[in-house]
Amino acid sequence: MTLLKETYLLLWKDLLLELRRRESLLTMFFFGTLLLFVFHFSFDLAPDKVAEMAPGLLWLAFLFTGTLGLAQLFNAERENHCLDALLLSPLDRGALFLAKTAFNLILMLLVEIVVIPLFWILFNLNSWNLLPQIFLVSLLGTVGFCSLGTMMAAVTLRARARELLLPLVLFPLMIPVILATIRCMENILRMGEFGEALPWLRLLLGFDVIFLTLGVLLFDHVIES
Amino acid sequence: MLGPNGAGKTTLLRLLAGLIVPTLGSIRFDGVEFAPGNTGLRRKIGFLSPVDHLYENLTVAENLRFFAALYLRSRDAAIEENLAAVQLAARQSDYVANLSSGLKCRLSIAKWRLLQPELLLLDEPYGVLDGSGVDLLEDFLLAQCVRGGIVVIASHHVARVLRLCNRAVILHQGRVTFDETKRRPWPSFDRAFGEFLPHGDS
Amino acid sequence: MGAWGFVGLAYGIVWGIILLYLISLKRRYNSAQVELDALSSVEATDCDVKK
Amino acid sequence: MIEGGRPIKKRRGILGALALIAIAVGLYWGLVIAPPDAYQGQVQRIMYLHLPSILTAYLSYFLVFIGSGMYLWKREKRDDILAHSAAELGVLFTALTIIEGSIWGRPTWGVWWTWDARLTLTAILLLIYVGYLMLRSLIEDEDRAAAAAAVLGIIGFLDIPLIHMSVYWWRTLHQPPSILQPNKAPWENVHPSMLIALTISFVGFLLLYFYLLSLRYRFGEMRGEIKARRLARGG
Repeated sequence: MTLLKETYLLLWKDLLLELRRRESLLTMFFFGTLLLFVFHFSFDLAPDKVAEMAPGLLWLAFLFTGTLGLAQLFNAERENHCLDALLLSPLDRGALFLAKTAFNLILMLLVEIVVIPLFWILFNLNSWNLLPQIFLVSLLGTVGFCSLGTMMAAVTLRARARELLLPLVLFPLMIPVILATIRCMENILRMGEFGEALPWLRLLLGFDVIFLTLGVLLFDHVIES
Repeated sequence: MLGPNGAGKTTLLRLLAGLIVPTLGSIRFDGVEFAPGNTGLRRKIGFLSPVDHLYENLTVAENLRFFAALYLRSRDAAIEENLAAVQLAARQSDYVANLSSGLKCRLSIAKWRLLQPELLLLDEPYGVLDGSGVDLLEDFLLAQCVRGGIVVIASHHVARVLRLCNRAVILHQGRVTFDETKRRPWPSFDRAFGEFLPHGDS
Repeated sequence: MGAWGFVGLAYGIVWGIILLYLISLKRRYNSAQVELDALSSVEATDCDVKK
Repeated sequence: MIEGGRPIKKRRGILGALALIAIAVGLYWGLVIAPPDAYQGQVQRIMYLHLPSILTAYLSYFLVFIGSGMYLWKREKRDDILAHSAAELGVLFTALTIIEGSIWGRPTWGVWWTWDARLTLTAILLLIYVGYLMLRSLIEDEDRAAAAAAVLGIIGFLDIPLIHMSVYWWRTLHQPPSILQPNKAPWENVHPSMLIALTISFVGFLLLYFYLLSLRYRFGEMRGEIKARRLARGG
């Protein structure tokens, strides 16, 4: 499948650039941790309330960290009009979409792998055995965020005040993911398994599938110069 | 392609390269219409512009390898050979950011020499090249034509370009005002182009 | 405020806003119309000049 | 390019007149003839505004979706103008829906705003399409703004069912629908003249909507024409 080969090629290029410039990963990681501290000070979290508030706080942190990543997603293409270079090439635009989505996904997952356990420590939660399910839900939510986020980053690419416009356009569309991930995490924390939140999980899966395919189909129209 | 600044040369080149969608009319290449979808056509088109379309933070070799994989889908592209041809073999692992604009232009030449497009569009290529760079570019363009490819150059270096090409098109305020194949002598061209020459040039 | 007060409030605000929008749209419409007529009349004089 | 100026203007005049008549009759019927609701009393009359405006809002978002899809497919300016006009009207009617909802909520629930599923959903729709209009205004290049807006128009519309589901699940899980909240469709056990009032005012809203749409569409066309001519002259 040339689509996947091209996606892999573009992803290799983006990851290599990220290793060289170290621009996005570290800023996103420290911003995520910073948000945890800010939340800790802004909410007087009584121990029992924390388990209930945890999903909301975590997802708020990932939402804003992810938006930072999205705002810089096409920076590499900004120098020397490299976006034109990609548009000139026989590249399938869907591959560009998948590569950029995967790139932001990898950055966010790296942040989440560190921030979630850190959250458990900082807010001294004891349900360590539940982490695998929490990571699964967080993964699904992040896939949804990155696919729709990459679309919106491309849609607002040539707009003025694009850093402000991106969250404004993206967040209302993200509400199904926000609600679904928080509901699933709450159920896991409270009852140790999905139970009641299964319909939410299906909604999350549906969202991911819909907007990944929609992205591949529509990206050609979004990104043309 | 000749014409004063703002005549629309670069816009026309970007249209031919398929970077912009025409609001009226259509662009055909070998009879095939340029639709945003068909990427097959783009393999045949090259665009060398003063904005070098290179990744600053990738090395010289990595840039070529990346574009070779993108265009030719082949792993074993003749990168060393092309770099040697533009005397950049020594700078293989330098970052493009550290290259001078002249060297970047040479790297672009190496890139298109490697990708061998059928149609090569050049936007003011002479701007930053030194003496040997210009010879190198012109040898490459001649080789491209010998190979059966087409070359379109938009430039102000009238003398050089006239010697090289066999057809001249003059653009003025977005309109093609002159389009003839070259012949000796060429009174109609001198008349048409006379008004754009800076005073003192013959 | 009695039930009728709320009904009156709702109807008043809604139809008020719709009216305001209609007026603003009409004004934008007319100014565009004037500008368009001006442009086309200028173009008409251009053609005469060229002829 | 602007074909048949005279007849379209005349037809729009008729449309406007018809809309005025239907609205007047609807108002009279809704406020005078129809009896007050057994449960909610007079306040229920706001429903004759609320339902038509939310339906016209949904109609607008559907038109934005169609206009956007057609624009991406055919790249014709008129589809883009249709999408833009429908979005502007969609935002207007959604804002009205929210205002009606909160005024209706005040006597019924005692608060101007509750996180009731329907109100929340309407507010989210308003945010999405205000974002759509902001996006359009912040991109200078005409064609790029149209393409970007078209994609947002499609994605926004396809997201509505997902948002609808998640907001309703979120709402029912949290606070079971209160007795007073009329989640059952108002026309189930309703006095026939109420039904008539509702349909008349709905027809009035629809006629008004298409009148405004054709006016805004024409304005969009003229603006495009002016820009094209100015470009041609200045070019």
